[in-house]
Amino acid sequence: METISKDQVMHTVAAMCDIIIKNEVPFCELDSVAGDGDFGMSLAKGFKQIQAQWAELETDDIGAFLKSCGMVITEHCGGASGPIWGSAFRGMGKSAQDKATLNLIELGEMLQAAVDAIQKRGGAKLGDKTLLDALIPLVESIKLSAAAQSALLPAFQEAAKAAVEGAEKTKLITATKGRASYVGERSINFPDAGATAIGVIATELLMQ
Amino acid sequence: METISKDQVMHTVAAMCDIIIKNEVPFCELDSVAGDGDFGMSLAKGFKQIQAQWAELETDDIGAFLKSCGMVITEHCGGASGPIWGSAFRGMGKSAQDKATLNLIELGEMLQAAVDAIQKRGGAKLGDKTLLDALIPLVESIKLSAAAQSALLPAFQEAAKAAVEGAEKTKLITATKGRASYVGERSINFPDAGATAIGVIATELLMQ
Amino acid sequence: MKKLINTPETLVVEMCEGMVKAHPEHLAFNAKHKIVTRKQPNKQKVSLISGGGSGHEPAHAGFVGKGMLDAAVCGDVFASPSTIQVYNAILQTQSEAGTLLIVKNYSGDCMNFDAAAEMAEEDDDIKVARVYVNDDVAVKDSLYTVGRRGVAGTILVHKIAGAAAEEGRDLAGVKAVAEKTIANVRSMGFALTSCTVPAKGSPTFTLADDEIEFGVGIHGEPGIVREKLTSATDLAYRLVEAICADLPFVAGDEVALLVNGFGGTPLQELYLFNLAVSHELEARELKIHRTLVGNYMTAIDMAGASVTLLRLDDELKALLDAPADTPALKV
Amino acid sequence: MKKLINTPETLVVEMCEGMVKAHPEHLAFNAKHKIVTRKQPNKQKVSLISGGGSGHEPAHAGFVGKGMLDAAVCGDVFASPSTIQVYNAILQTQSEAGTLLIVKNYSGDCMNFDAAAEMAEEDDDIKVARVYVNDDVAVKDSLYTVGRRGVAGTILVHKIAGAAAEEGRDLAGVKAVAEKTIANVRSMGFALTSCTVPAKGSPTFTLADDEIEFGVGIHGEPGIVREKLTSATDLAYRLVEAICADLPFVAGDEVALLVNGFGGTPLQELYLFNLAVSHELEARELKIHRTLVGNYMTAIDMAGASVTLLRLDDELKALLDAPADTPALKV
Ligand SMILES: Nc1ncnc2c1ncn2[C@@H]1O[C@H](COP(=O)(O)OP(=O)(O)O)[C@@H](O)[C@H]1O
Ligand SMILES: Nc1ncnc2c1ncn2[C@@H]1O[C@H](COP(=O)(O)OP(=O)(O)O)[C@@H](O)[C@H]1O
Ligand SMILES: [Mg+2]
Ligand SMILES: [Mg+2]
Ligand SMILES: [Mg+2]
Ligand SMILES: [Mg+2]
Repeated sequence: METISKDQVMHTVAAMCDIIIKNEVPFCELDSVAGDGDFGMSLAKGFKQIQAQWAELETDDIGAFLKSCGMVITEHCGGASGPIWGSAFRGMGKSAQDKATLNLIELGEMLQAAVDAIQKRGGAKLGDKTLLDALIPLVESIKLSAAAQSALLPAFQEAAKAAVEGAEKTKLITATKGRASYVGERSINFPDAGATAIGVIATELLMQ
Repeated sequence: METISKDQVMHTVAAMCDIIIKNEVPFCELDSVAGDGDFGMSLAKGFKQIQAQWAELETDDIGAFLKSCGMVITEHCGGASGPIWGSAFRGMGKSAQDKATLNLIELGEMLQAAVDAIQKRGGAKLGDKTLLDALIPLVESIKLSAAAQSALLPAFQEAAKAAVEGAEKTKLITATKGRASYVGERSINFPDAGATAIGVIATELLMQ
Repeated sequence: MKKLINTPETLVVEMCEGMVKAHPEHLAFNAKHKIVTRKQPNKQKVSLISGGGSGHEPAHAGFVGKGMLDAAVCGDVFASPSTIQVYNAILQTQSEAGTLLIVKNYSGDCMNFDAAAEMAEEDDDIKVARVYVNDDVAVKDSLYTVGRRGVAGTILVHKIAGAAAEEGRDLAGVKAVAEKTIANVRSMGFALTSCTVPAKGSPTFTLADDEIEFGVGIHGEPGIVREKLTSATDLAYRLVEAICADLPFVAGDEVALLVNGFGGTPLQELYLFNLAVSHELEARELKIHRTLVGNYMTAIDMAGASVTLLRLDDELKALLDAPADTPALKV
Repeated sequence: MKKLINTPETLVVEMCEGMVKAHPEHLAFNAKHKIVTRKQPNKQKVSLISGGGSGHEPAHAGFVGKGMLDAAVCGDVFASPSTIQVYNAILQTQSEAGTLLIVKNYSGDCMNFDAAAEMAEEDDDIKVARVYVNDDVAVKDSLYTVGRRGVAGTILVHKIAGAAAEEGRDLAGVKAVAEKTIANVRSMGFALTSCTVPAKGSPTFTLADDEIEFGVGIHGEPGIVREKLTSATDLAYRLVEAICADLPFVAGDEVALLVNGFGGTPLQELYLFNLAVSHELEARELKIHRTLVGNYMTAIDMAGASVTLLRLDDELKALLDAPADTPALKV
């Protein structure tokens, strides 16, 4: 079975930093419609810090690396993004503890741990118009590919597609719960910022 | 020698009330150029109150009447106008104490008492770009007419003319002392608000 | 944007340092984690921590001091501080009696304060309790919250919980009285102008020359209705009406009144508004035990005001009247 | 004009009544003559009276209380109170020890306070002394003054004279220390926006989006120069430079610092500005004994700030640090 190495994981996070920093302003704009317009800024703050502290991050294994990324995010991102992305990375870190490589099954488990951590922290579920609406389909797609013993590349392609579709669908949701619920009608026709960001990140990672 | 009765004095003050109230806005505008634009309002406040308290004013003699007008002004006018106009009226009240009539000599003395009271209160002199620049020429003209044993009407006409001319001349003064001195150059070409008001009041009184 | 600042990036740290410079004998500042604490901590009593996004000055750092908070954690303007910032505040003010976090009910704040509390409990065995202030009666759910927003009533929670902690109550006792305060406090406000977030540089929303936003939040979030500006008397009536109906406050109740400015409204107007509000309360036979008028929980430079009512019993009255010595509130 | 008021005509009385409603145990209001006094007068000590045009809130009524003023006489917005108003304040707070009037140096104020003092001396045999505060270094003569304007430094005169009166000094002694304060206090400010006088309803002057009025007065009077908005650090440098050159303040001097907001500037900016000013003073080796930051002497709703420095000796330090219990300043 194909596996992902620790270096590949690190390379992926480094690429995520670039993508998130590059998209700082567009991500803010996505959050302006029904949010307070700071999503891109909040998120970039953490990933800029990951770049800055890159040499000091733990690199013993995949778990230690992801956990230390999570700590940086938890320290430097405020707002809702800090705890959501921070606990996602720390959750993945726990799942990938002591691992030097990940196969597709393990990747699916690790991403599921991110979803669980986010849900534990924020209490949202599928359909609440949050980034989970892109992340959960992405994780489900990876798990299906793993069950089907797919190769990595097509699995990633399917997963990115699922994320983008999930994000797209958030347009149709009038937020009924949580942060966007007050603006109600005003949130319809606009996708959720966090969900869209997941789609964008997944897609752009494929191109690297 | 012709004299002015207590009733005529009271009639004159009543007319002053009308003139000042009618000119509230124009007098404010005069004060806007180099002042703070409240002169008409401040002055009208006192004379409106004289109208309102008309029945309660003392009327034993000319002095008592003018003094009680001065008290109303001193109570109800703030800013610079309160003490200036208030002490002018109280000064005239003292000068005309116990008098039932005034001849032109006594009128000159009484008006001089107003000038003295204003100078005692505010420390300004002729040429400082204040209402004294209209009031002093007016008083001097009355005194000259009295010395020449003039009849009342022509004396009043001369006096009003002197006041208007005095006010007009304040245009040429760059305030060198006092309130308008800071705006300096900006005050030139504009007459002093208080001086202009004296000219306007004297002129309009003649028409009544 | 016309502001007396250097750069938006350095604003929060410069502001906190300027505050500590003004109160050097009372306050200390941890610049790394943007935590303002008492200079002389009292490690015997329950530690009280609050905070949130900056832009609500004097909240929250202005209420650090004897009889109120032990620490205020300062986020960026209108953004919750990070979990680690809050966690460090818990560590820094750790007390044997435990720690109470007073959180305004916004999802970012709740998640970060909650996560920090769990960290401190799990990793450091610190007892950490939490209360969530949600006093705004204007809207049930808003842009940034699940449930009602926490606004100016938070100051009264600081005051009462602070007094309870100062008199030596245990963590459960301080938490209970904080929750009692939250259960009895209600607020509502309106804006005459928008605020301007420094990093954005332009107003958050736009009102016509004769328009107000009625029911506005302390981040310039929309309220109930945008309408024509009316008199102070009318606005007082409508805020008091909405607030009283909500709890409800009824004839005979004793209350604390907070007439709070949003930052851009001068004291002249706030005092005048206080008269109108007091008349409204008197007309409803509410007894005003104590009044606070001023800028307590602001929305940067927004013009406008809010009214907060707290229903009092003997316990709350005694705690409200207990001494406090902080930069922004001395009793 | 967008203000939280009822009508411009009723504004001053409503504001004063609202202030007394907020501080019912401390303040009383004579509505006929618009005089705010202490509720519990102290007839043994020298009585301290100040006041002037309204629009400078919390000045002056906010400084009535133990350790500061006995009465504040409230004129219309930006217009001196009348002679009779001041006279009645003297009568109402008459004390065996005599009365000191603290007057800001504007011609209207000087004439009315002077005339009232003479009346009380001549008609009622009350000893009345007067001091004239003229701390603004921006311009020598201005629209409303003969000589320099009295601005935020007045608050420090209230504080120090108030403490001296409270400790039982006689009239000459209180007057002497007030004059010493005046001799050692200097201020200067700038505006980011104009104020709007309620009766007029439109801004007094107009600034472009990137312009400030440097050296502005507390009625929105023009200052030294109209120029581009610059950084807080730069503005601090220039104000401190002008103030220090004037007295002069020199290395080693101990000072009190007042960073005063003009009403429309939020505390966020004032605290940040305080940091910049403090750094300037430290660079000049001035020692800051005490700092006040906030809205003390405002120009209605003007955005902007002023810096006041008072050079201290041991006597002034002790009086500045003495207790005060007023709505707007508690020490
Ligand atoms: N409870 C939650 N669970 C999961 N995701 C959430 C939750 N709340 C918000 N989000 C995500 O966070 C994004 C907003 O992040 P951000 O702008 O940083 O937060 P804030 O609301 O504090 O400004 C939303 O678009 C949404 O995808
Ligand atoms: N010291 C003074 N002596 C005589 N008249 C004065 C003096 N100061 C001011 N005035 C007069 O008062 C007028 C302004 O009055 P007003 O607007 O009520 O005063 P304020 O300056 O308090 O706003 C001036 O136009 C001038 O004629
Ligand atoms: Mg956001
Ligand atoms: Mg005037
Ligand atoms: Mg946010
Ligand atoms: Mg005036």
